[in-house]
Amino acid sequence: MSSAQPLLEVKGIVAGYGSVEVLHQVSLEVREGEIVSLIGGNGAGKSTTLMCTSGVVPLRAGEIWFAGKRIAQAGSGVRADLLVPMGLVQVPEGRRIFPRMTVLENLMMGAYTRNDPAGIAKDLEHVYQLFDILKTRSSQLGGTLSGGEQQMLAIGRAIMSRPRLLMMDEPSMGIAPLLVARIFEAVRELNREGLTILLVEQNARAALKLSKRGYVLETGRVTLSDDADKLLVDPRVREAYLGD
Amino acid sequence: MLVSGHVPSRQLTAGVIAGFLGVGLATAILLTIALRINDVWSASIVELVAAQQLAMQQARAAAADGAAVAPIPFDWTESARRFITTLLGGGLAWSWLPMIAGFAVGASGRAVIWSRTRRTPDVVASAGVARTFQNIRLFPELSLVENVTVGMDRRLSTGFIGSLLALPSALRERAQARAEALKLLQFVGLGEKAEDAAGNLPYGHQRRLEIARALASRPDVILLDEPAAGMNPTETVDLMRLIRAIRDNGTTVVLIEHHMRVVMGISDRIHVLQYGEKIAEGTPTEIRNDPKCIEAYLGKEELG
Amino acid sequence: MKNHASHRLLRAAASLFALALPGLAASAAPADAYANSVKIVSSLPRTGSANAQTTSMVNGIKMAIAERGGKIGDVEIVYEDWDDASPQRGNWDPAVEAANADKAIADEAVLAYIGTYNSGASKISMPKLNSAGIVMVSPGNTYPGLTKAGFGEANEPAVYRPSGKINYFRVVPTDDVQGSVAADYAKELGATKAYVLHDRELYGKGIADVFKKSAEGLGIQIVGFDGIDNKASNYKSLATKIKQSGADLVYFGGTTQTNAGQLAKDIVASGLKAKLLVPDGCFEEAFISAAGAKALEGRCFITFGGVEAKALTGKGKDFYENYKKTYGGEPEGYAVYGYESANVVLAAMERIHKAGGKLDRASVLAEVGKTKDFAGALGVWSFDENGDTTNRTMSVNTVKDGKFTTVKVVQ
Amino acid sequence: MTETEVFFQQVIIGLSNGMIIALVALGYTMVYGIVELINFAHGDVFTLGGFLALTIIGALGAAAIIDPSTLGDSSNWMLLVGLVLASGVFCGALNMSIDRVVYKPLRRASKLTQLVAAIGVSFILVNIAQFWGGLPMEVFNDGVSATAPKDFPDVLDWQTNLLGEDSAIALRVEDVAIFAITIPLMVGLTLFVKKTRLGRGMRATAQNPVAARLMGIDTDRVISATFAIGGFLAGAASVMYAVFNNSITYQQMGFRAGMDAFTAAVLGGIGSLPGAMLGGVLIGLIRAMSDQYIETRWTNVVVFGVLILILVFRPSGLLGLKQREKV
Amino acid sequence: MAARFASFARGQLIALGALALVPLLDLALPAAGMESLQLAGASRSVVVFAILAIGLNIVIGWTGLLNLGIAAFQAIGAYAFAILTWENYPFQIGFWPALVAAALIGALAGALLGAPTLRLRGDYLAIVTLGFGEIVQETLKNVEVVTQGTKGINPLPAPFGLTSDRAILWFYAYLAILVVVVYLCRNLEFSRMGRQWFAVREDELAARCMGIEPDKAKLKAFAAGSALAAVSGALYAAALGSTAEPASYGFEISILALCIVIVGGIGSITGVLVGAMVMLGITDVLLPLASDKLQDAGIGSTANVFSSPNNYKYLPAPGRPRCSTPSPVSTSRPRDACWSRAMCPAGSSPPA
Repeated sequence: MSSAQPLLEVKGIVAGYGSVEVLHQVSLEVREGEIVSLIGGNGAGKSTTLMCTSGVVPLRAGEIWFAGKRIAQAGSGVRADLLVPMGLVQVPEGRRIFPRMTVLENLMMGAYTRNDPAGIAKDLEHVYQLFDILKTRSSQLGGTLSGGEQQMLAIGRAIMSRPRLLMMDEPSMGIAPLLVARIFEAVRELNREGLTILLVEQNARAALKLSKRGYVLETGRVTLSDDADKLLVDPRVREAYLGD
Repeated sequence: MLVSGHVPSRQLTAGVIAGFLGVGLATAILLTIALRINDVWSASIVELVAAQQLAMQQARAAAADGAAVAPIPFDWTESARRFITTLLGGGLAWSWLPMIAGFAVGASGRAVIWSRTRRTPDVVASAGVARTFQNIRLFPELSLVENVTVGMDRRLSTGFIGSLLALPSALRERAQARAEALKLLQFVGLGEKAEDAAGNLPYGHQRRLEIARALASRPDVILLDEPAAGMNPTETVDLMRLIRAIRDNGTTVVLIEHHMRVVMGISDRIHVLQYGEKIAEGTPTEIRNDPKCIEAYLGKEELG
Repeated sequence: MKNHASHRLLRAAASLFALALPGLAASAAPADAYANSVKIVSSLPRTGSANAQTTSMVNGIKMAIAERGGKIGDVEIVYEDWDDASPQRGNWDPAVEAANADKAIADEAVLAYIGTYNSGASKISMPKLNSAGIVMVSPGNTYPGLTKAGFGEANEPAVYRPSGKINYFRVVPTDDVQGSVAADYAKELGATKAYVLHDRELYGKGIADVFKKSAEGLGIQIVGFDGIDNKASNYKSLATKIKQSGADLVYFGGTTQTNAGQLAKDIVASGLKAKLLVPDGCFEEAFISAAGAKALEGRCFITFGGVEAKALTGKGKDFYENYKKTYGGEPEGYAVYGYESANVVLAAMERIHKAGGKLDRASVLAEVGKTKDFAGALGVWSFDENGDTTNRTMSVNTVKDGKFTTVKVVQ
Repeated sequence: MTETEVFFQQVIIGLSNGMIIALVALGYTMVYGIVELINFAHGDVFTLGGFLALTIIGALGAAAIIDPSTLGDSSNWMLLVGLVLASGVFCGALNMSIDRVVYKPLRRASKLTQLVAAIGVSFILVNIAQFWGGLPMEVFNDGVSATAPKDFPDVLDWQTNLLGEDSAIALRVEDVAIFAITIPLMVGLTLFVKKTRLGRGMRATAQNPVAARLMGIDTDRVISATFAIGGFLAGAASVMYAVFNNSITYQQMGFRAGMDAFTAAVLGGIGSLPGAMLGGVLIGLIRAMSDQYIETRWTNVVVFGVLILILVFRPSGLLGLKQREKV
Repeated sequence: MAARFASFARGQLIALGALALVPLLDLALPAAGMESLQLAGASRSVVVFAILAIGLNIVIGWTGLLNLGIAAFQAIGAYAFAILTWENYPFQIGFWPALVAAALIGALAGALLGAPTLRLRGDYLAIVTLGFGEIVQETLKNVEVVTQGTKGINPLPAPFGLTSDRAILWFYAYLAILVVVVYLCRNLEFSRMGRQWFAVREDELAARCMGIEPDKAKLKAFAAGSALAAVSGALYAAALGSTAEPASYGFEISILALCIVIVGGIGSITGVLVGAMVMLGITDVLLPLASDKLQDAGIGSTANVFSSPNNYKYLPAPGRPRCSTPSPVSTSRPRDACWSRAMCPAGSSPPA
C-alpha cells in the first residue's frame, strides 16, 4: 500500500508563538493510504504541528513537503487557502464549525474551493451516508448541535473538500465513549476507501489501535516512532500514555 | 431689559436642589430596576433555558412511547453529600453542570438544591458551590496567589471605603488572605510559583490552580468539569489523589468526566444521563455492568 | 512595529525640540533691548474654521503697524500674532486663551492685547488682563454683557473688571444694536410672523435673543424659537415645522460655520416662501458658497455692523485699496476692524510719544480710553463710558447675482 | 399644512435621510462583522467620497454642467452615475488601503489598540478633509476657507414634487431616487452575502476565521473585499448625500453623519446587515419626529437616549446576535 | 506582589517628582537669559488630565470596560463645581466642599450611566458612553437656566485665593491633590476592590463563579472613575476660572484621556502619569512651540496646518499588550469578551 514517495513529509520544523518555541526539530512522514497517529501529552506540540502543516502557523526552520511539492519552509509558505485544493485538509481541534450557518451550509463551506457541482453532490451523499444524523439535521444551525454531532459535521465538512490527506486533531475530545467509537469507526471506513489520515489523539490506545504507524511527541520533539502495534506494546508508551 | 434666562436666586436654589434630589431618586430607582433586569434578562440564562427546552422537546419527540421525561433527575440532598458523584452523559450532559452551577434554571425551576430565587452564578457561589471549567478559565494576568485570593472573595469583608483608605482592618485581612492563599497553593503543589502570572503556567498546573482557586472559597460542594482532560496518565493519577483528598477534607465533589479510568476509579456514585433524562444511577461497578448504560453511553467496547 | 513608529515619532519630537532651542535662545537674546521696543499682541483663533476671517484681521493689524514704519518715535513696535485656538479643539480654546493672557501679563513688553474674536474667550482673559492693567481692544466681540449691564448675568460687566477700572474696548457695535436693527428691518420687510433660530453658541444665541425681544416689541409675532444642531446633515424636517407654523420670516442667529448655508438651502427647498434674515456672522463669501447663490438671491438679508469693505469711504476706502494691493485679495468683513483696533492703540501711543510720556501699560491704557472723535477707517467715532464704540453704522445687505449688495445703511 | 400632512411629510424626510444613514451604516456593520473592529474612519471615508465628487464636478467646470438649460439632458444622468461609481471606487480603494496599511498589521493586537488606531486614522482623514475641502476652489467663488461648507450643485432637477406642485406634502424626485438607488443596493448586498461564493466566504470568516482558512478561504482577500465593498457603499452614499442635501462639509459629514451611521449600526445590532438597514431608517425617523414634535435642539439627546434605552433591553441591538456564553 | 507593590510605588514617586520639578524651569530659564516656556500652566494641565486619565484607567485598564465618554463626567464635575461656587448662585460653598460635592455628583452620574448598561459588551458599551458624552454636552447647552448654555459659568473665584500670576504655587496645590489621588488609587489597586476589578476584567464568568458580583464591581469602577473625572473637571474649571462652554468636554478630550492611558501602558498608574506628561507635553508645549517657530520662519500657513485640529492623535498607540503571546488560534471564547490588558483569550496556552 505504501509508495516510495511519502505523501506528507515534515522535515525538522521549528515553530512557536511569541517568545515561546513549541516545536524543536520535528520530523515525520505520512505515506499514501496510511493512518498515522501522533500522540503525546498536552503541550507537546501536536496541534502546532498540524497548524504548521495547514499553513496557519509560520515555520521558523525546517520545511514541509506535500505530494512532491514543498509547501512551507522558514520565512515562506504556501498560503493556507491553496493547500485545500491540493488535498491537504484539517479537522481542527474543538471542531470550529460555523455556528450561524446551517449544517448543509457548513458542509458546503468545505467545498468552497471546488467547482464541480456533480462531484460536490456526490460527496454530499457520501457524507450523509457516513453520518446519517447530519442529513436529518441539515437545515439546523451548526451551533445547536451537540458536541459529538459537531465533530461529525467537522469531519463531514473536511471530506467535502475531497482531501488526499485528512489531518484530524483530537476528534474524541469531550465526547461520550459511544460517539467516540462511532467516529473512530468512520475514520476506519474512510481509510478503507483510500483516504490517508494523520490522527492527533489524547486517547493513545484507541488511536494506535486504528493506525498503521505512530509518532510520540514530547515537549516539541519526536521521541519515538514505530509501527502502531509495536508502540502499543512498548513499555515506555504503555507507562506514559496508556496508563498500564 | 434684555435678560437672557435669568431667574431669581431663590427659585434657582429650589430648582437645583430639586434637580439633585430628582436625579438621586432616579438613580436609585434605575439602579434597582437595572440590577433586577440584569438578573432576569441575563442573556446566558435565557439562552441556556431555551437550549434546554429544545433538548427536552427533542428528547420527548424521540421517545417513541411518549413517556414523560423527568425534568429533575437528581435528588442531591440525600445521595450526594460527602461523595464524589460523577455525571456521565451523552447528548446534553454538558449543559447540566452549568445548570447546577447556576447558569440556568431547569425547566421546572427547581432543579437546584438551593432554594434561592436568584440563581446567578455569584449567588450560587456564595451559597457554597465552587467550580472549575472544562476549558480552563483563570485570570491569566494575575499572579497565582492573586488568583487564589479572588477565589476567597466571598469570605472577605473589606468594602470599598476600607479598600480606598487602606484601613487597618483591610490591611490585616489582606495579609491573612495572602497567607491562606499561599497555604492552598502548597496543598495543590504550586507553592513555589506563587508570584508567577497564571497565564504562563503549563497546562497541568493551570488545572491545579483552578482547583486551588475553587477550594479557596471553602465550598460545601465543588464541581469539577472534565478535570482530567488533556492530562497524561501520571498527571491523572495525581489528580485522582487530589480529588480524593478534597473529599476527605469534607467537601462534596461533583464531577463531569469522560475519562473512564478517572470515573471508574474515584466515583462513589455515578449518574448516567441521556438527553436530560437519568437512565441509571449507582456505584461504578453497577454502572459498568448496566446493559442500558453500555448501550447508551459506554458502547460495546469500553474505551480508554 | 508600532513601537518603532512611536520611537520614531518621539525622536522626531525630540529633534524638533532640539531645533527649537537655538531659536528660543536667539529670540531671547536681545533681552535688554526691550527698552527700545514694545509689543502689541493679538489673540485670535488662527487654527480651524475661523482662519479666513482672522488671517484677514491679522493682515489689517500688520498694515496698521507697517503704515507707521513699525515705529513710534524711536520705539520699535513688535507685533506677535497669537493663536487662541488649540489643536485639540480646532476652535478657540479656553485653556489657550487663559494661557495667552497669562503670557501677556508675564511679558512686560506687552502693552496692548488685541483680541479676542470670540466673546467667550474675552470672558476668560478680561479679568486677568484687567487686574494687570493691560489695555484690550477687541475687533470682533459683540456680546453686550462684556461691557454693558443688563444683558447677561447680574454681575456683568463688573465681574470682568476686578480692578474697578475699564481696560476693555471694542471697535465693533454690539449685538443689541445689530439685533434691533435686524428687527426694524424685519418690520420694514412686512414680516408679521417670525420663526427665530439660533446655533446655541454665545454669539448666535445672544443676537437671536435680542432680535426676539425687539421684534416682539415691534409687534411681530414670534411663532417659534429653537436652537439647531449645527452639525446636522440637513434641516428638512425643521423647515417643515417652520412651514407649518406659517412664518413669513426666519431669523437665524448664527454663522456660516454653524451651518447657516445648509439651513438657508433647506428652507428654500421645502418650498417655504419666507424671507431669511441673518447677522454679520454670515457676512462672508463663504456663506454664499455654502448656501449656493440661488438659495439666497433676493430673499436673504444680512445685517452687518458697518458696511462692506468695498463700500467704505474716506480712510476706509484707502484701507480697502491698500489691502487689495498688499495682500492681493478681497478683505473679509472683519479685516477693517483688525486694522482699526491696531490703529486706535497706535494712535494712543503716538499721542503719548508726542506729549513726551513714557510708553507703559498704564499710560497706554489711559490714553486709549481717552480716544475721542477718532477719524479712522470706520469714520469718526469715540469710545463711550463703557468702552464701546459710538460708531453704530449698520448695513443691511442682500445677495444679488451671487454677490453681497448693500440695500440699506443705518446710522 | 394639517397635522396629518405634516406627519407624512416628516415620515418621508425621515425615511430618505434614514436610507442614506443605512447605506453608510452597512459599511460599519460589515467591517465589524468580519474583523470585530469599529472602523471609526468609515465616516471620514464617506466624507472624502463626497469631496471627490465635488472636485470632479469642479474640474469638469460646474457652470457648464449645472446650467439649468441642460437639465434633463442624459449627460447629467451619466454624470451622476459616473460620480457614484467614481466615489464608490475611490472610497472602496481608500478603505481597503487603510485596512492594508493600518489595520492588517494590528490584526492580532489588542482590540483597544485597533480601536485607537481606527480613531487615529479617522482624525488623519478629518485633517485631509479640512485641507482638501472639495478643491478646486476657484470654481466656487475663489478659494475661501477649505473648512467652510460648500454648495453641491443639483446635478439633476430632482426638486419636482411628484404629488403635484400645489400638494402640501412634498414627495420629490430626489426622495424617490434615494429609495430607488439604496434599496436595490441593499437587496443586492444581502443576496451577495447569502448566495455568492465570496459572500459565503465572508460569513465563514466572520464566524470563525481559522476554520475559514482551513476550508481554503483566503481570509485576507475576503477581509480586503469586505473593506472595499463597505467603502464602495460609503462612496455611493456620499454622492447620494451630497445630491440630496446639496452640500459638502467635513463636520456635517464626517462627524455627524458618521456618528449617525455608527449609532444606526449598533442600534440594529452591529454585525447584522438587516440590522444596519433597520437602524438607519429608525435613526432617520427618530430625528425627523424629534425635530417636529420635540425641539430640534433636543434631537441628538433623543437619538442617543433611544439608543441607550433600546440597548438596555436588547443588549445586542434590535437584530443583533446574542452572545452565547460558553462554559 | 510585594515586589510589584514596591516597584510601582517607586515608579510613581519618580513620575510625580519629575512632574514637580518641571515648572521650576519657569524660574530657571529666564534666569539663564532664555524665554520662559510658561510650563507652570502646562504642568497644571498635566495634573488635571492625569487625574482624568487615572479615573479612566480604573474603568478601562482595571475593569476592562471601554468608556469613550469620560469627558462627559469631567463636564459634570466642572459644572457641579461651578454651580456650587459661582457668585451669582446662592450656594458658594467654597473650594473644598465643592470639590468633594463634584466628586460625589460625578460618582452618582457614573452610577446612573453604569447601572442600566452594565450588561453591554465592549463595543456596545463604547457607543453608549460615546452617546452619553453627546447627551451631556447637548443637555448642558440646552438647560441654559442652570448652566448658562454656551456662555459657560464664569468667572469662578480662584481657589486658595491664588491669582493667575502665581501659577507655580497653584500648580503645587494641584500636585498635592494628585498625590492624594494616586495614593488612594494605589490602595484600591492592591485591595480586595482592585482584585475584584481585575478578575472581572480577565474573565467575568469565572469571577462570577468565585462569588464576585460583576455588576456591583463594575458599578463601583464606573462610579470611582467618574468621580475622579469629575474632580478633574472641577480642577479644570477652577484653574480656568470658568467652565468654558460645553463643547470643551467633547469626544476629543475623551480620546486624549484614552491616549494618555494607553501611551504610558494601560493599567498602570505610573504609566498614566508618564502618559499625561508625554501627551500634554506634545499638545501644550511642543506643538505650539513648533507652530510658533514655523510661523516666525514665515511659513505661517504651514504652521497653521501643523497645529491643525487633533494632531496629537496621529501618535500610534504603543499599546503594550502584556499578554504578549498572540496565539493565532483563538479559542472558543467570544472574541469581544476581553478588552484591555488581557486581550488574549484566557489560558491561551498555545495549541499542542
